[in-house]
Amino acid sequence: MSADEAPQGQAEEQIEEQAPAGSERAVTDRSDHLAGAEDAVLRCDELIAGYLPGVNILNGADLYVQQGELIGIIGPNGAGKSTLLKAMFGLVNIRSGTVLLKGEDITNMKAHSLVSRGVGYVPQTNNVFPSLTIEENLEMGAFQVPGKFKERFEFVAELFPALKERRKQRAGSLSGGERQMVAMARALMTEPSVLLLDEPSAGLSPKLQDLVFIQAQQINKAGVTVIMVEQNARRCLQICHRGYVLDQGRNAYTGTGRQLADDPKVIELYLGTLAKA
Amino acid sequence: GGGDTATQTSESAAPASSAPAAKGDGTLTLGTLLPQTGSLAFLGPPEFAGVDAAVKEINEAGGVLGKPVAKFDTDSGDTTTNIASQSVDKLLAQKADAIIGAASSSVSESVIDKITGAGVVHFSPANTSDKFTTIQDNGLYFRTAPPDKLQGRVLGDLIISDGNDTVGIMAMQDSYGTGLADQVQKTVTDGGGEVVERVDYDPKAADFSADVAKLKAKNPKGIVLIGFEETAKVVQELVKQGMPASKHKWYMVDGNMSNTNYEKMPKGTLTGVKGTYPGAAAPDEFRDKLLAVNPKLEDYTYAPESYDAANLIALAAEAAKSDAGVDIAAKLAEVSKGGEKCTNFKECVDLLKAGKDIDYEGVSGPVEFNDAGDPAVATIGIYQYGNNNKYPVKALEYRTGNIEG
Amino acid sequence: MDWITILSTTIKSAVNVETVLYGLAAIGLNIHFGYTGLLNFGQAAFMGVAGYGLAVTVTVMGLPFWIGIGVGIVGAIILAILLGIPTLQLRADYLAIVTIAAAEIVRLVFRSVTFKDVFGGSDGQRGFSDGFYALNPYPEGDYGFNLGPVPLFFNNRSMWVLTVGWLLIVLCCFIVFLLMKSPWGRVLKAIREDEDAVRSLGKSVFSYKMQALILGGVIGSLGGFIYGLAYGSVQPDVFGTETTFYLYTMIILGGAARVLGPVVGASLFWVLLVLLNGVLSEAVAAGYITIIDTNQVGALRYVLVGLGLILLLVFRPQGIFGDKREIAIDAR
Amino acid sequence: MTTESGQPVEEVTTNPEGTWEVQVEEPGKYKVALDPSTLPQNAEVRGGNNTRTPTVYEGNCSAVLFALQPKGAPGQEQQEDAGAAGTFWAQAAQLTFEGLNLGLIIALAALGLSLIYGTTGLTNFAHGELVTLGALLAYGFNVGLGLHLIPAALIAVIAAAVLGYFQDRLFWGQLRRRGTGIIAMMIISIGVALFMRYVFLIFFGGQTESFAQYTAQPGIEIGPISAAPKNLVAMGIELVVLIIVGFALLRTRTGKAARAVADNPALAASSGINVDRVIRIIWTGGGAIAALAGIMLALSQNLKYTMGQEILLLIFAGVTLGGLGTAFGALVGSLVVGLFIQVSTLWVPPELKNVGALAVLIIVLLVRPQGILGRRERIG
Amino acid sequence: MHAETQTTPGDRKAAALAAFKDLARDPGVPKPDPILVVDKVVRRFGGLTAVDVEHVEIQRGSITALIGPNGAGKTTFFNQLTGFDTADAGSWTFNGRPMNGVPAHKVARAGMVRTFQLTKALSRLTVVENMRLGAQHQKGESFWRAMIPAFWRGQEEEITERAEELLARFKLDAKRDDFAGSLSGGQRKLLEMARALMVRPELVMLDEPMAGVNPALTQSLLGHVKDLREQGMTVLFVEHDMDMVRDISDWVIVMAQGAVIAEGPPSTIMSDERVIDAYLGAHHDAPLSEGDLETQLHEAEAALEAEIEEETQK
Ligand SMILES: Nc1ncnc2c1ncn2[C@@H]1O[C@H](COP(=O)(O)OP(=O)(O)OP(=O)(O)O)[C@@H](O)[C@H]1O
Ligand SMILES: Nc1ncnc2c1ncn2[C@@H]1O[C@H](COP(=O)(O)OP(=O)(O)OP(=O)(O)O)[C@@H](O)[C@H]1O
Ligand SMILES: [Mg+2]
Ligand SMILES: [Mg+2]
Repeated sequence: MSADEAPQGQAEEQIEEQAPAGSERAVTDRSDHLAGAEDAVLRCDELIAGYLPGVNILNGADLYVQQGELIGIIGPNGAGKSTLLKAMFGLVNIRSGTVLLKGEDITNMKAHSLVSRGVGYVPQTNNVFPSLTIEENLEMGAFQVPGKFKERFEFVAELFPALKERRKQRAGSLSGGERQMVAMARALMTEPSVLLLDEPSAGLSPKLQDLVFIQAQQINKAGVTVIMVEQNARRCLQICHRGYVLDQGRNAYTGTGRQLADDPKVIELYLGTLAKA
Repeated sequence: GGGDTATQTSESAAPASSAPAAKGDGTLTLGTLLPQTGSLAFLGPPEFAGVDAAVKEINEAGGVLGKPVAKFDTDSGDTTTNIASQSVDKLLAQKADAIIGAASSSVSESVIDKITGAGVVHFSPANTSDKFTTIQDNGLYFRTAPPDKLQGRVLGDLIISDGNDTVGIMAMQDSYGTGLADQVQKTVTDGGGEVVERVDYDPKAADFSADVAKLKAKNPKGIVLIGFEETAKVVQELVKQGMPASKHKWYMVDGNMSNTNYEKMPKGTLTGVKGTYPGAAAPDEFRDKLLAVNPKLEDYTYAPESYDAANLIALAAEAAKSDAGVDIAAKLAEVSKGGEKCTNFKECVDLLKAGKDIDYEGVSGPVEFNDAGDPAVATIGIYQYGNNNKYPVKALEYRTGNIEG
Repeated sequence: MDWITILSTTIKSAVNVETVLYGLAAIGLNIHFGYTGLLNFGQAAFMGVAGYGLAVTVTVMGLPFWIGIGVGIVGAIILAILLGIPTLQLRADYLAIVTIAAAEIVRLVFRSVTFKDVFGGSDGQRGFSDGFYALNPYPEGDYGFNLGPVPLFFNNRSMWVLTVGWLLIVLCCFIVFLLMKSPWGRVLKAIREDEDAVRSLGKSVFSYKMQALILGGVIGSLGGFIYGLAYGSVQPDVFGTETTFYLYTMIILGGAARVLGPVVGASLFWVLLVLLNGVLSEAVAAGYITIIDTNQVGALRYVLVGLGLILLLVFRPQGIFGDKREIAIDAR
Repeated sequence: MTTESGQPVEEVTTNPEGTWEVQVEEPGKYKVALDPSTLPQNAEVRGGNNTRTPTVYEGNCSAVLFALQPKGAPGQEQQEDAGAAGTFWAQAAQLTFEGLNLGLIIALAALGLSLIYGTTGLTNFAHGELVTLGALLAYGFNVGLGLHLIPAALIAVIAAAVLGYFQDRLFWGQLRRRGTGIIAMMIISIGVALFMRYVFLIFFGGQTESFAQYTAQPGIEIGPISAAPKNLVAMGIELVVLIIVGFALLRTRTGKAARAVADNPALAASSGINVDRVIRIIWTGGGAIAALAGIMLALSQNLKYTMGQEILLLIFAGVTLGGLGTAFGALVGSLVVGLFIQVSTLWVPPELKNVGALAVLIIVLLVRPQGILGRRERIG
Repeated sequence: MHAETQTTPGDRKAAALAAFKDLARDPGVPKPDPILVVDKVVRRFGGLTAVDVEHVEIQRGSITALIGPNGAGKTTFFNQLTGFDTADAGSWTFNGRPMNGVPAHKVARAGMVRTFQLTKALSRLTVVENMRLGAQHQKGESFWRAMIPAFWRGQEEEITERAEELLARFKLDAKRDDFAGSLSGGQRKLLEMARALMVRPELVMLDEPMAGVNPALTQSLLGHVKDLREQGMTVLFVEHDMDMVRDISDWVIVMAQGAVIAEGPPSTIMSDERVIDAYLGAHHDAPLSEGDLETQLHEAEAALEAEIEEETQK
């Protein structure tokens, strides 16, 4: 079954029916996923992970990222993108498979020790401390390097001036977008060498979305390895070096950002045509 | 009590006849339903020790009806849990003929129907609530703790004789405390004193400063402390708020007359404090007996009453020549009064075997049951604390009287 | 060791009045807590109001038994309304404290000397159960059977209480079953999850919470009646916070938001308690355990009950009937 | 003197000490009348009533008393009024003091509870037992080992801190790791409370005890208030600890981390906070503070194995009233609770004093559902 | 456009467009047939005025977008209108009925339903139960009738059918019997919206319904939203996705710092300088080529720096 076979004019329904059947379309040869994975900064091999006993959300996801690369992960809702990030970051129990950071096995290692190894993470939801003020939220971001707080605070305050004005406001009373800013800023407080971003642009105004993508690129240019999950998929694929399409807990497609963005199947199933219209 | 009205007595006969445990099986089985846990847990050790001491003596003297007395201990808890009921179930299943307990009047109330309904003697060493005088109990409820009347009267009188024209009462808020306080208050008022303040306090309260402050505001000459061991806290508070025993006359009652409770207080804190304590004589010798059973014992409250309860039940069984609850109940009044006086099981049982009518004189007092199963006569000793925060073995004076007057 | 007695009392305790009365109160509390998410720590007050309503009506006012039952139920409803109006808009944990406070107030008033004439002070009231036992269809005698050597008998009074009690439990469970399968129950469960979402869908959260509070309170009040009738008396301290704690324990043991959870939990709780008590006291009496004496048996039993409770919940946090998935969802 | 029905029995005159005695034949009610004209000049019977009706019981004696006072002191009534007002305010002052005293103890205990609740979300029903534990440990070192109370208390607090640490390390931490839910943990804490309380009963017994020092310390008068020096010292210590911990939570890195963990443990971990370590620090501190509260309570009152359980409700009330999870909320709420308990006895019978405090709790939450210092959550 | 190739634009769309055709572009312009009329609504938090809306009308049967920078007060405005928060001042009518001070559930019953930006899934209810809850006038929701299933069975089946249709549409049918708490972030958004539609409201207010939803799915859902209009529903939604706004909205209202600053049809609004300045930024619809990207990046950086400078100078 492919999208082409479906009769014209029924495209909308097709999309619904085409619940991607994982392995069918996925590149069956796993070596593809991990081609060029030598010396990767971060590398996942066949991760199997889940929340509830007996239910696997990740069914053998592979991923690698080279030093200084910007990786995008896209996929339908519920594909397991957030779960993949959480699993790498030690927040979801990995049932099998390994995660390597600079050659070191960090499978199921606790999040805070990853932070001290230079990994940063922005969660998709619940990404601020509601009862702490904005300033304190950011302070927590710099928890392991308290000395740097002042300097970094100035930096993020420039990026998001709204935050500086409101530094004493409790994050719990912030608007959705403001929270997202805090979350992003919190991750920028340390200078991680690997940054995991889970939908950093969601809920932000177009202007700030731009800013986030630009920032991601800039940070990346400065040598930070970035893994970014995005539903703003086109923008994501534009800026990333390589992209992964995740579906049902497995990699469905991989390729450079441009390849993916132009692949008709990817467009059909994941990107939609709206933004092009 | 046994003094139920006529209509009640007719009812009472029925369940007794059909109750399972009522059939004598040859062995007198005692059950104890005393506090191992809960707010009265501190009363447990002396009460258990009292029963144990009695059972030991009884069995040393050859047991009852030729067989050693069997005894099962259970926990009465307090009313916050329903432990007592489960304990009674267990005792009934073990065919107890008489159950000694509970310490708390409230707990007794919650199980009296169950116990007496099964034709088993319900014998409390510590219930003082006057409710039990009129409760419907098929004639099976007895107690050795005298209702508050006599002690309250003696104490009230003592207070008046000491010339306290203004009196403050601090009473623990339960049936023991309020009952006794009522009686003291009445006696004092009748005698010309004025009860200027009466505070009923919650024994579980976090602290008693407000309660004492209330007394302080009235500055009474005499202060009556009615309660249990929480009195130590009240004493602290009195001292703190400037009403020490050296300035005011303090009075205590059996519930809080203790030689251990105030030990750690500075010397002289209790000097001159008077208190009343039911029971005639020589607690010392008796205390040695108890210590032989439980060397860790520190407090003796209600130990004599428990001891007497066990002895009386055994004697009544012996007198009835049956170990069935109903039969024991029928004889309990008889062995407690009218006849040749005797003071321990061995002595009494020998008299019984010789065919004599006996009158058991207990450690807690003369113990003569009236129709309601309450003690009709009691002896109250008046004691006075010395400089070492203890009171001597010998009372200042003993007053014996009929409870009803 | 008297194993026969231990077994007999243990088995009986699975169905005895304590199980019945705690079971009923727990069914009610399960509606509050399990289904609606109301952390009501004042369930004991509902039992108390019912028990005292009955007692005071019959003994103090001299009215007939059935009126007493009516007064008790109306009392529970009024309590629910009084408690609900100020508290139902509070966040769950605040609600917990307020209900504890309210229940304590009720208990303290019952036990106060000031109102002794009405409520009977710390000893409570008695002598109101005759009307109930007058209806007893069981003739005098014992009912039950021998399970091998283990006698399992109840006397006719107990039988009557147990019959009524278990019928009530069946009835209440059935009602809960019907309700919780219905859209009404769905609204309750939704309220438990997120009130604002429910509001945004056009349901009056307050009204549903109040209905739940009243229903649970009335079922709880049945437990209070059974207490009063089985023991022939009511005492204020029975209806303290401790009782509510035990009710929670039972609900969690059985599995929250399960129809039969509270009943099984209550049964299990008492079986555990009685069994431990029997074994311990027999072992001490028989001299198998010598490190503790009689005075400490009661305490040791609670130590073990506490331990048992901990272990049960550590190894089966969802309770007997609970759904493990549900527990896993709610990781704060 | 007459019988109840009025038959005269005997007429006597008192001896110089003012006492007299009459033998009566039968038990019953008697009427004793004092002839005021026989009194010394300038004296009158207090209350003006000069008859008494004692009941004499068989074999007993019965005493009567006529209290005398100087005759017709002018303006006596007014004086009494003024005196009453004076004592009212004196009593109010004393009660306010007592309220602060009790409130601070509750606050200290509440702080421990609030810390643990705040960081782990655990409604710890065993907190009362942690309070008791502190007092019992101090008692053990004080009476058992014969140390003076002050070093004993210090050691006890340290020991409680260590126990708090291990409690989390070996128990609660493990439960968290297994993903045990908050409600299950709450019930487990009831189990822990039962367990601990009755272990105390086994080892300590059911009686009330007091420390070897400072028991029944006489009060000193400070204006209208009489207070024992130990109370004043204790209050000082309590206040200092409360303020230090409160500011530590607000200002220090660990304090902020604790609040961060409270808000969102996963995110805290993602920020590089060692969540387990922070929680362990909180348990250690919470245990120590609870123990200190227990010692203070025992110092002010006495020790009993249920002392913590008995004060638990007030602790909860304090924490809630102030606003859950805030340290200064615990302080403010507890002070309000303490004050209301004590001061309300000016109007309600002392047996119902908790009713007043609890009623205030309900009323305050009616007006401010988020507690005094709590904040409303944003919707949407 | 997939959705449009499939269905011919309905009468409603035409009607809406016609209604808007001759309107002025001023903030607060009166509409021919307003379903919601808002007057002088103010909400302050401490010193911050989150909402200060002078006058706004929402045209019946239209799809209106509410856009504005983060923290403009859009969600707060929703909160006021739907009774989840109490406005400091102001009044508004829905269908001519005054609605200020009306509790949230009555607002919903009146036919004005909102979704939450931070989703509120009913975690321990299954997805389908979440959906069923949305239905109104359920007989089984009254206590007495609930006990007799016969009263509500039939209705329940009908509701379930409707729920399943919606679920399929929102790609949640596979999750039908899973607990809502186990949904992913995007799935929650979808459920939130689907559940609101179960209410069958007259006016549905969606707070960023598509944030975090996969673009392909978004696209198919837009068709559904248009369907809603065809069914006579009025839609008011907050969204930061300009493609979506452009695609489906008939009218756009712009909020900034609590106030409505502009109104107009999407095309006009998106070329409005002020809106671009305050909200859209320079590149919201920039072309997407590799080379452009570089320049875009540099431009943006420069703009950013300039802005920052401006800020610091202030
Ligand atoms: N409870 C509150 N206390 C204090 N400030 C608040 C509160 N709620 C909202 N605010 C502030 O009011 C402003 C408006 O918030 P609102 O949530 O309405 O913004 P929004 O337009 O929905 O933004 P977004 O697009 O980011 O969701 C924000 O600056 C927010 O910080
Ligand atoms: N806490 C949880 N418990 C149980 N299941 C979960 C939990 N979180 C997510 N899931 C399930 O795991 C699957 C993947 O979720 P995940 O959050 O990784 O999706 P996602 O790809 O990030 O989707 P989205 O784009 O919507 O955020 C979903 O089907 C969801 O139902
Ligand atoms: Mg996600
Ligand atoms: Mg918003």
